[in-house]
Amino acid sequence: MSVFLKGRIVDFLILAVLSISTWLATYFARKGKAREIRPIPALDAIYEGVGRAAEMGRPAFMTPGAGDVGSARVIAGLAILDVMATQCAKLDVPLLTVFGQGALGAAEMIVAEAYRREGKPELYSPGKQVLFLSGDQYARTAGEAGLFQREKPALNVFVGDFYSEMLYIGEAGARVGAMQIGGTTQQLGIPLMAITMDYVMIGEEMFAVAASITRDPIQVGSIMAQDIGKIVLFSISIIGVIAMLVGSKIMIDLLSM
Amino acid sequence: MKKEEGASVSIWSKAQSVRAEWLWLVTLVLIIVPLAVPPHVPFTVNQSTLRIYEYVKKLPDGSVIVSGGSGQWAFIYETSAAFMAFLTQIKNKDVKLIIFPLSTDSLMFEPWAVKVTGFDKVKEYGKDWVVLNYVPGGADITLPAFMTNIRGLCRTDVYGRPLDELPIFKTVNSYKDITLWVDCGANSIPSLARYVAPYKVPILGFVHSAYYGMFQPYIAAGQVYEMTNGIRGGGEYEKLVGYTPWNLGTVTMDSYQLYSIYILALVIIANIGTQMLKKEEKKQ
Amino acid sequence: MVSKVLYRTILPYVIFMICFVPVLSNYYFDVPILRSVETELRNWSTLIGLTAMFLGLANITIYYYREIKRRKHLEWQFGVYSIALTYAWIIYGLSQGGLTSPAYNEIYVFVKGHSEAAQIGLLTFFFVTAAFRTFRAKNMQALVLLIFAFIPFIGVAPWGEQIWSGWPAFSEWILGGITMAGSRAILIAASVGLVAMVVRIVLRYEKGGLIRG
Amino acid sequence: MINIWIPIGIAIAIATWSFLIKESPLFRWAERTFISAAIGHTVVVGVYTLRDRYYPITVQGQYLLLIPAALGYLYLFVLWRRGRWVASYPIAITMGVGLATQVRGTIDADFLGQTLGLIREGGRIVGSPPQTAFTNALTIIVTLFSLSYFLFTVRPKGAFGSVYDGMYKLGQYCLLASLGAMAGNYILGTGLAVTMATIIRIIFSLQGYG
Repeated sequence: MSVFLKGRIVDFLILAVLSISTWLATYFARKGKAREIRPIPALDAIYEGVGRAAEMGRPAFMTPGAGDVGSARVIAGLAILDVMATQCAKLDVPLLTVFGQGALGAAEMIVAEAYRREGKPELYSPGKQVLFLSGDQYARTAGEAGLFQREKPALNVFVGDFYSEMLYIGEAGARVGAMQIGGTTQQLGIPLMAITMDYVMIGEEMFAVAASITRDPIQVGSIMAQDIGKIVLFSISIIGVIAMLVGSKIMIDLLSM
Repeated sequence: MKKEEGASVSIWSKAQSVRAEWLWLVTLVLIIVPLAVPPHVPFTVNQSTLRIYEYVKKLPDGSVIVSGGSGQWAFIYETSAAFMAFLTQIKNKDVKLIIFPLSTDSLMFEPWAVKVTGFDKVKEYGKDWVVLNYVPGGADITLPAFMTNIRGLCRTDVYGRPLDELPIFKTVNSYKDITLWVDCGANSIPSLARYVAPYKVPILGFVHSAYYGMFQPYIAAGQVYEMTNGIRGGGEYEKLVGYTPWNLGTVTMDSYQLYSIYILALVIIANIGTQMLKKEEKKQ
Repeated sequence: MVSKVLYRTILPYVIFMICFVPVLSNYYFDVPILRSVETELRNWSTLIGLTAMFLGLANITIYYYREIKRRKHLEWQFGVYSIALTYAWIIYGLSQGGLTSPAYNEIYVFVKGHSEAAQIGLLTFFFVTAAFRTFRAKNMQALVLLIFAFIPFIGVAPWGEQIWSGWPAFSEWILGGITMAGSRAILIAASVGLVAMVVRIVLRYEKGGLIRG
Repeated sequence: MINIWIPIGIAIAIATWSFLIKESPLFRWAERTFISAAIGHTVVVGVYTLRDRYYPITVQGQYLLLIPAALGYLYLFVLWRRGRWVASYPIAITMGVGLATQVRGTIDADFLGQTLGLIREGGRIVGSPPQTAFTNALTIIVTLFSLSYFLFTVRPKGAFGSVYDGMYKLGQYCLLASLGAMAGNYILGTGLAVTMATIIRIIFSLQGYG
């Protein structure tokens, strides 16, 4: 076992279990044996919100925080941006998004692709839909607050990395009467979303929404893998706690391998 | 009788739709009044703040303290109350202070705090205290290098003077010469636990209320000696030290007293109003 | 066209995997060459991330330029002001020698530091309205949120300990027990979701930041 | 000596807080000043860091670094309609390195680390004072219930379905309690402290202290 670094075997096993279960879940989904997922209100709210913006003739807004494209949270935001941009192009809703410097290129590409796919490439231009309001946490927030007041969006979607600034943006958005949807895995951001937003995706729900937002059955099916992971974890921890109650440290020793 | 009831319901429903601007105006008043007339509300000192105070009090003469932390300028304001109280406490002790910033904002903040507390008036720059330059590359790279060879890592201080010319570095060069590490800021505690704690250098943290809960495991594991809890901890520390030029913690606790009662009152009004409106709807 | 698909979708995916696999496996396996590959790749990605700021600068300049071109009153003036200030700041900062110069420090603290502090200060006000609007016991969920929000809130306030001396300890207990447990659950669940998402990218069900379709 | 930046700093603070009354040109001035300063600062710091990073190319002859340097500038192709796809290459590198780091870190720290923490708490139940035992048992139960909120697909049919529903509801309440306490503790301290600090700072600036 000298190939493995010390203390990393279990790490690797968990990675393997999670990967294989994801692959299995998509395999079953392709065969048409996907399980139904429980409804997540925020998911339908995104589609509904774009429709509402179209009725009111006001723009839709989206941001994943300031992270770069190497962060999975921002990628979840990009998956949602893809769908939102397509919907906005379809319904002729002006789209406004704010990205950090590391995700700016990807966002521009996704929005441009969405407009091209809907046959309206002339509506897109760089720096029109996708804005960069500096990488600084509060400078970006202030810029967004000002943007809300001037453009009065009807839908605000925040999916990605958010911290204390969430209270600020959330309140600024509520002030212009926008429908607000938030999602993050940052523990500090979630409660602030809960008190300012209409729909909140708590923690992992964000990844589940990112997977099922396209309503592609294979991706929806892959959510089952996440449940398998948690069931594995449930069993590990219950066995571990029971072992500890009896006075055996076997699980701790096993997991630290 | 009926009329009166109707009137009271309309007051409640009016209270529901009060303009936000009025609520904010009252907030501003509640913040400014204690500044003008400080009531100095009494509050007890937490055990953890007391432990920090006692520890610093018992520091031997000639101790070398490194102040290394990271954070954003504006957020450090919350922890600055405790940090300034700390500077005030060590001002009259025979100790040396080395400021080693782990972020660009701390590079500007910590010398500023030294200036505000008057620490620089009592102590001589170069001999008793010094500000090192910010070294880019992240704490994972700079901290291990700092612990083994300060002069090799930093070369010059923030004003461009070579470290060999500064008298303080005649005796100080590695972890062996450091008595205490303090961290004013927020997010550097995990890196400190990883790279400073193994050398048995005790760490004191002045952290935000948010991180106070999050970093508790490091105290339990003995990697960090103790932390203060945000602005409340700062207020407690100020109380122990007696006085700092800003008194930020004490003043904020005064405001907090009024502010928290105000929010509680607002929430009660909002809840009664909701129930009243519900009743009204039921009647109709 | 085969070559179009090759350059636009297949090659980026291959590059992604070339970067992904060594960095991931270096963590688990003890192979010396992986270590140097990872160091090199990390260097590369840092350099690329730094260079991305020029795209940001270009983006904001285009945005301001459009604002000026629209010639709407009180918009184009701010466009001119923003462009001028941004570039003036850069030129001044570079000519002064950046972070270590006292002159640059001064404008940094007074302009950016003060702005940031003032913006964060707005949170105090926003909490008042958010509390007024949200903390209403409309249903069980809201009531639970309300009750637990007020325990540490009163625990920090000086009057809290005057009505019951055990309040600060009680709020610490809630923070150390229930809050810790809840945030731990969020952390664990999010880690599972994150890994599943990355595996989907590796299996090409999701494109991440790459071109779709 | 009067420092010219002091009145500007005060003006910025007042203009920022004017947002509470209305979005006005005054606030927009503060906002734009802040954004421009932040972008300017990013570029200034970035240029100096780039200089340090390019140092090995010119001095030590590490010409391999020329590749990422060039790749970074490919980002600018986003602005050109026909060459937009070129930007996929730098994005692919950032994504590869970033996601790999995140995956390995999150499995170790969040998945394994927190599970180990949970199991260790199980060890503190037997043989410790009743208060500690109760706290630890409660923590474990709350964690497991909260986790059940995140199960998306496994609702069983029949009698177990209602058991699952009950767990789900309880999990939701546990999460809400946790989040509520976090909100109550966190934002007040920070926000109020910074507000006070800003006001005190203005007063001190007026009195001539920095």
